[in-house]
Amino acid sequence: MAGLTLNHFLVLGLILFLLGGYCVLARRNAIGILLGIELILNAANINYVAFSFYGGQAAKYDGQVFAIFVIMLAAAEAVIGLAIVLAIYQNLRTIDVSATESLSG
Amino acid sequence: MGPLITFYALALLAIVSAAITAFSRNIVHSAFALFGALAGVAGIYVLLGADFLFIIQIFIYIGGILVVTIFAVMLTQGIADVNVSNRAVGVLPALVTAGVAGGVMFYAIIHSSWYHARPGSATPTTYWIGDAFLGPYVLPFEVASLVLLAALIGAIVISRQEVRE
Amino acid sequence: MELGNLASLQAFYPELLLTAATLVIVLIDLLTSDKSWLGEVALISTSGALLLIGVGPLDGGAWLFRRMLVYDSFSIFFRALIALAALVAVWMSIGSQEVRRCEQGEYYSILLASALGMLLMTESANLLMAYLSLEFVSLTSYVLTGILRHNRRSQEAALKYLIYGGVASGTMIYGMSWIFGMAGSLDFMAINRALFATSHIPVLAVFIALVLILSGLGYKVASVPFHMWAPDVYEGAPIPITTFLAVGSKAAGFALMTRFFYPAISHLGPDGNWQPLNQVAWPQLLLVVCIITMTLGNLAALQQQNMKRMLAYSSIAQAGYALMGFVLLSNDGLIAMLVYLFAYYVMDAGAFLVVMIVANLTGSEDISAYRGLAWRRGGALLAISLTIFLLSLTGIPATIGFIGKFYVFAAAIRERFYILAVIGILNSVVSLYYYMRPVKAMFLEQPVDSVSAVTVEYWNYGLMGVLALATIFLGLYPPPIISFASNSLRFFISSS
Amino acid sequence: MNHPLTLITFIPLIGMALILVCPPAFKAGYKWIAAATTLPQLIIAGWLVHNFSTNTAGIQFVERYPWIRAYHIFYFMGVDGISISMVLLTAIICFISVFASFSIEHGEKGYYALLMLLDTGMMGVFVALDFFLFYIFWEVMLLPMYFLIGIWGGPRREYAAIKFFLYTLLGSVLILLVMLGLYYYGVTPTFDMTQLAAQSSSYSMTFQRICWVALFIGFAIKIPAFPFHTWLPDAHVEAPTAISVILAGVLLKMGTYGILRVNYAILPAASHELAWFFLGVIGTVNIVYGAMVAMAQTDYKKLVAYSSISHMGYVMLGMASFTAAGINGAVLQMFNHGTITAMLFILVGVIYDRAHHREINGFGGLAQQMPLYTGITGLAFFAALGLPGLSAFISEVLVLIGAWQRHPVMTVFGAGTAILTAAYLLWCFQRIYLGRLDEKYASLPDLSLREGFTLVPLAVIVIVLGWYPHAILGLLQTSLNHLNRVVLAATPAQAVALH
Amino acid sequence: MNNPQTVDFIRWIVVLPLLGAAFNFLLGATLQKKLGRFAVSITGCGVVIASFALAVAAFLRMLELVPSQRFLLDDLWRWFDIGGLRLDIAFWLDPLSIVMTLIVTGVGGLIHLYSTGYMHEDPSYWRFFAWLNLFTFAMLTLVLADNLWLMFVGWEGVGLCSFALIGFWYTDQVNTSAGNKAFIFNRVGDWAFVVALYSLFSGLSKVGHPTLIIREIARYAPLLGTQHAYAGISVATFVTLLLFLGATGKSAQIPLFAWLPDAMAGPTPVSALIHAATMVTAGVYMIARLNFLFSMAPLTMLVVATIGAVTALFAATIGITQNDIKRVLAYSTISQLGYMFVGVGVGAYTAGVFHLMTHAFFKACLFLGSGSVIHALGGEQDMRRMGGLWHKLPVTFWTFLVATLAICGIPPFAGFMSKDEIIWSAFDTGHPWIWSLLWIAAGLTAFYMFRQVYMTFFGEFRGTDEQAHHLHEAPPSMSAVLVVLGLLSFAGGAVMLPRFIATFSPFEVFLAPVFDSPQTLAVTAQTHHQGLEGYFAALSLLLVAAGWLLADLTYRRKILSADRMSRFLAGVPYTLSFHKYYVDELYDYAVVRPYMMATRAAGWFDLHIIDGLVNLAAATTVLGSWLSGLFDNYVVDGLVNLAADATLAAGGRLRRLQTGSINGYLYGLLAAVMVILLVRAVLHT
Repeated sequence: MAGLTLNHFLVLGLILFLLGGYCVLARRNAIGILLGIELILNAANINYVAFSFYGGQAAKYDGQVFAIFVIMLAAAEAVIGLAIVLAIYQNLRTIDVSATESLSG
Repeated sequence: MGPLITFYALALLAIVSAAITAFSRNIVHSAFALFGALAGVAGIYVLLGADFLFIIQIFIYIGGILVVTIFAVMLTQGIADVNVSNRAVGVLPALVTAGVAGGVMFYAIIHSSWYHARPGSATPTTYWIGDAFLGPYVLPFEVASLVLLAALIGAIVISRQEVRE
Repeated sequence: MELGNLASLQAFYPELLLTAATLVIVLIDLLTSDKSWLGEVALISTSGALLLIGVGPLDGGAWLFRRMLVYDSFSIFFRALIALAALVAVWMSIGSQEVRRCEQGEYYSILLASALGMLLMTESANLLMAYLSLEFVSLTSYVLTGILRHNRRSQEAALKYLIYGGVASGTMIYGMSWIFGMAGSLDFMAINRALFATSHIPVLAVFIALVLILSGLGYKVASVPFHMWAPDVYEGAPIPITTFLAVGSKAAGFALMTRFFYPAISHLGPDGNWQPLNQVAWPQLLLVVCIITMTLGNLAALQQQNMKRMLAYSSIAQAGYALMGFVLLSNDGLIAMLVYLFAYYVMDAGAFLVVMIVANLTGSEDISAYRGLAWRRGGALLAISLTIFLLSLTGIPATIGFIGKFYVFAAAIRERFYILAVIGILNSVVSLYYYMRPVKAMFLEQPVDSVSAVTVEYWNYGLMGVLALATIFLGLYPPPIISFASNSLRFFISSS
Repeated sequence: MNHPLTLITFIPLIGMALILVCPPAFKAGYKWIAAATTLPQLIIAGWLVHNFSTNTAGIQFVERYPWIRAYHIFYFMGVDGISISMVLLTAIICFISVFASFSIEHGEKGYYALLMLLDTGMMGVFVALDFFLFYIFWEVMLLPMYFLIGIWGGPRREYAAIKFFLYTLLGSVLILLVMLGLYYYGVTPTFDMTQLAAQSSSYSMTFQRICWVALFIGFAIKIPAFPFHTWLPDAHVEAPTAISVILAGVLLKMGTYGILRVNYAILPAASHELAWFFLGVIGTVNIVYGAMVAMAQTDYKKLVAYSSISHMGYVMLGMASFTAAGINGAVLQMFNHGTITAMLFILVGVIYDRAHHREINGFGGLAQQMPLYTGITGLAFFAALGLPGLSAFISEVLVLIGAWQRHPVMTVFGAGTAILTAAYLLWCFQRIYLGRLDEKYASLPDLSLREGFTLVPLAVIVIVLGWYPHAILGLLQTSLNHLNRVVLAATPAQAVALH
Repeated sequence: MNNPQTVDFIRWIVVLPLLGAAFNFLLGATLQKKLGRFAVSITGCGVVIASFALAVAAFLRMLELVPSQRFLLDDLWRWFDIGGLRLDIAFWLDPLSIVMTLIVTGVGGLIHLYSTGYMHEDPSYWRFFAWLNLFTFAMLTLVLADNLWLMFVGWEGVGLCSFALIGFWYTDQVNTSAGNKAFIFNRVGDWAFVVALYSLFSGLSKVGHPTLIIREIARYAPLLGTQHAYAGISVATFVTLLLFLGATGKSAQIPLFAWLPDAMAGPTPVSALIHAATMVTAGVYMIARLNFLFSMAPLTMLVVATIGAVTALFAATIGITQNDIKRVLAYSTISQLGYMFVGVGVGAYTAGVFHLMTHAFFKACLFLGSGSVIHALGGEQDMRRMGGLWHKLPVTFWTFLVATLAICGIPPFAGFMSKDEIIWSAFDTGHPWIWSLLWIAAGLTAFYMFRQVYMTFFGEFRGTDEQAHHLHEAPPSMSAVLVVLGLLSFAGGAVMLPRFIATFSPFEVFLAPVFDSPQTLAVTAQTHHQGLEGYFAALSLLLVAAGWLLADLTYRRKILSADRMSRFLAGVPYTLSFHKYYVDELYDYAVVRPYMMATRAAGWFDLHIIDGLVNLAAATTVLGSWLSGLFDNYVVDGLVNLAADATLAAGGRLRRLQTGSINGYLYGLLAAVMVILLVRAVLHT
């Protein structure tokens, strides 16, 4: 793995994190925002796995296990999230979040 | 040089796909582009010796989460108006926010010393992970099952009302 | 003492009970058609859990489940608080007309699951466990928020909660990954060892990681700037759930936050003061957060017309007061925080309870619905109770809220945070204005409908009475709660 | 009587409980329960005065039990010469205000219950010697006051009530901060006022100054001292008669009492240094300014309210003099102001009950129709303007004699305001009571027996104290002279810089 | 003097009128209704007469003592004892106070009797007597007080009664305004009086003798003469100047005289008792009482004498043009009081007190006589509508004439004895200019007094027919009093004959123990021109005769025309005099109006600025600077209640942050993180 350092992975993670962050900020579609969240989670996962890989024996599997749990919880969140989105869609006929501003002030 | 080229290829795939996800004005495109991003990340996992995680990423993430998401997209969006389905607002402030935060964090990454920053070896991990789940991580493992159960019930309770209508 | 997986179970009965109750309720729900008594089952389970927490082994603490959890007096305090919050939430649910229209089995099982998640949050000794339990609480909360049928506000609140929570926890785990990268471990004590071992920690990176983690924890305690979900969610959710979130979820957030920022990344000095990581300016950051939180919460609450929303902002402000104890870096401050949180539990639950009773009566949560309540037949007791709770939230003496504020301000003065104390004091003066608005409406205005009598179920009256009396009694004689809080401030931090 | 102070403080609470459980069918009984509650209180107050030893400056009738051990908080009560007079005043005013309340016509249950709670709060403030306990009582008063003004008050009652509440809360939170500061930065952490006083020299001078000013603001709002006085006219104008009576008769005294009890006793060095401005100059401004603004009022009650501000200025000026005459005069003035202003507010209430307005220019010639009422008003007015032979004269004279020795210029202004006071009071008297009787008031009845009953005891006190001030001065002297010596002996140099 | 004899009936001299007042205040109305006015009269007059009897008894008791021991004390109880100020409620009877007591109770008793007739028709008869009794009580307190604070009690007490009695007929706002004016003018003087007492007490404290007991002050007064108060002025001077300012208020001297003419709005017996015979002389009494102190302050003495002389002349010049029968007498009172002040001012204390006494006789007689006229005319007071009354009201006329002769200083009437003594003393002690002022004033006095006599009693009756029809002499209760007072005016001066006539004067001897302190003697001993006294008396008489003649020519024989005279003088002095030199207007424009404006300004200030500022302070602390836009808005709109509004507005702003947009919330989350990081990064580098 010559030339490939931890920082490569961290920067990749950072870029994904930022793209995810941009996505959640700029999107108006609820699902679009959820996609952004997935990007953030993946960015974190890259970090965990990379640290796990570069972290030596002590951290060997902790990072990977964490990443597995992140994926698992992402799945759970996606299920609930999509259920809510569908419910909103049923009520409002749109999932544009600009329509969900009845609670404010 | 091999791993480096592989890395860059995978990184490029992940970043470009992620960028499409983030910037596309079509929610369907965004959703499908996420596929590429997740696949790229899965490749990175291989590169980092996380073979089990690679499988999980493909099976659960791509096979499960993403497919559900695309279903949801299909259910909620008429095909006719997909072109403007993923409206973006406040592009500039969002870019500035991400850019500034990214700059600072990039600086921090470059100038930080991380724990034992030396590469490990890529050995099969499935066994060890299985062992961990039944050993030190048994509680999280069990709790996760409860979380999934609760999520299941929750998803049902929220969507059932709509089905009944 | 580090307990293995099986040995840990002896300290885990409350959680097991709640797990069992969650499953049992789902099962009963499937098997029976009369679901009106599921609430009572949940009530018995939470009472049981509270009892089990009370009688749990108290032998100085232990690591549970291979250091995933920690069992110490600090966690007992919060577990008790959360069990109490769950108890109140269940009790209120039974008396709530909103909840009666929901799916009973799912509702109560998820409520109990959420309580379980909160218990785990208070005990987490590992980043993974912290994330998992926090997410557990979040996921169940999303569902509970969105559980009201055909209620657009409920659904909207759930969506906002979900998206906000997702981003916040995503940001948090990204930050956690950095901590992991620096410490090489997910275990709090190992993190502590690793960070204090070297003299050259990457200060900026640690700070960034802490800020990112704070976004997840701050979102749970609803502190500025991570508070914005709270008003909408509190307003949209059914009132028992609002109460549960405002009291339980917030307490769990404080527990986890304390456990992370104190034993995990700070050193306890011999004098009871904590030494934060060198040069990492999280105390200063949290100081600013604390000040802004209480100020913004109070100012934003000034003009609210919806009681729930007003109480939502008020609970943001209350979190700010509790944070005052948090930022002082002393055990005194933390004790003050515990006292404050307990006080907050009693008075806020009481306030929400009255809001629910009034909503049951009038179908409205607006302050205008409270007009002349005191002058309606049977309404005086309701009005007096709400007044007691609101005054307590303001911090007027002879209520438990005053004891809370007294402790927090005392700790701040003792640690020479004068400006903080003055700002806190001024905030409590400002808060009087909006807390008195419903009081004004109830007492100083005449009822629109003066004919019909106010009828309240004994079920709700009972709880209201208990909470109101507790507010006054503990305000006049606080030693029980004080000794409980001061005995609770013992973190189990031995590494062996 | 083993626990006279506990008894005198909490008897009203028993009354409150009785009123609350009394079924609505016995509506007429509420006021009699209230009266039956305040009477024993008055008797106990008399008993206390009778058994009070005037030979010692120490505290008497002490009751002290641990309360919150974690903060060394005690349930600590006791009276000395300063508080005994205030206890007596409170008992008298509360008793009378119950009878002044008989015209309340709706929500009697709540009214009398809150009145009783207020009574407990006020009495508690004067007997508490643990700072924490003092603070609790101090704040406990706010709420009943808020409701009593807010529910039973005039047209702008809501505004007045919340203004009162916000102002006084602002003041009291400052007191809370100082209280905590004193607790932590003394040699021994304590809330015991006597102990705090004993260890006053252990506070650094800067700390003392900051605390002193913060406390002063807290108490000044209650007095109310210029420029924190603007809540008072509003509160008075909107409050029902009995509440105005209590407000002016007792509540305002708490500000000056607090300054004596806390600022002077616990922070003597800072008092020595700062009083000339904060009490002397501001007190003089209060006197002159209050009188001038009173002249400009057209609302009878507002005029009395501003005159009250003016008269409280004498208390402040007397306290600033640090002479035996000044400081004794100040506390005597507190007592006298309490009785005289109470009379004035009852008198305003009498006419308001009949004519339903208070516009000074809207009256005239009432003396013809209501001679008895006019006579007592005249007595009260002349008492208020410091006519010799009536009580306020003695106290004002003592204050000014004392003040002259230290602040002659202020004294000249303070004494000169007697002219302005005479001007506005006489002008007011002339416009309301003298002149031709307006036809629409030709059928107003004179004082009723009940009204007479509220006024005559006060009138008697006013006259008796004019000729025998020793009745009160005798109680005060020893304690106040001791306090005065303590303050005079305290110089900034004595404060050890511990911090 | 050190061991005064304690006599415990003196208190009753004082207390009896108080009891009478209390009785009539509490029961008078009922009594009058049930039993008639008689019951009220009995108590009202009885107590004063009893008081007088006791005073006589005390006087006799005193005479039994050797002159240097003629001091009686009645100590009731300790009033207060604070900070070295140890005062008792105690009464102190010495030759000076017994003289005054006899005047107060004697003349007062007569006026009480007179009032039973004069006020007989008044429905508030009981109230009149109650106040009159209370006045007597207050006056006696003033006179008999053994310390200055107790004296001040009486000092203000008489002011109160004066206020109440001037406004006795309160349905007319003119009367009540006059009462207010009297009280407030008196208050100005009282203010000076109390400041003087503070200063005196403070000065005595500094020399180690904190006291305000008069006999003790007498002992320590010499210590004050050298003690400096301010700007080189000694404490004694400072104190006495202030005391004298107090006296000008009470005794209607320049600059505080303007209330007395208006005070004539009260019933005539009141004018006689309070505004002529007793209360207004309190200032003179006070100075005589504190002669040892005033004698320490030559500057004050000079001021007293000068003010007295100027006032005497000034008031006389106003008196010549007034048409109201009582106003003429009021100005005459002011003028005569000026004489008394000259007396005490030049150190002729005995003369001053003597004139006080004779003035009490003849001025009471004049007032009561005018009251009788007014009574007869059904309330008419304008002399232009009188005339020719002498044969209708013979008793009134003759007594009035006697009193007029007395006031003009025609020998052998009482006024001559006392007035001449003062005029002579002024010259004798080296104040020729004061003598000249008094001399002119004496001429003017004769003119306006005879003008009054002629306008009232001579010529044709100028009133309405109805008045003419009802003209009648006063009832016996009134005319008897007039006769007694007329006799006193005639013979009262016999107790102290001028030195060029008699070498022994019992009055002077009797009072001598009071005025025998060394410092007083030092002032009074300046007699240089013994032999000239008789000539000066003749000189005075000459001018008096001229005044009389002029009045006679103008108003009886109508040879001279008043109008023409005034035109001859270009009208200016006449106009000034007629309008009382515009003093009231001056006070109105210079003091009253500016003050009223100031109070209104203060009221506005309080309502708008203070309330606003306090709120503003709150606002600024809460809001910080970022609300500047809003802030400006409110500054423009006014400062009232800014705090609440602005705080609420801040809340409104903050609420608007909560847009309801989830993207906005996420911005809140992530942008906040970004800002924190940025700030931290900037700080880091």
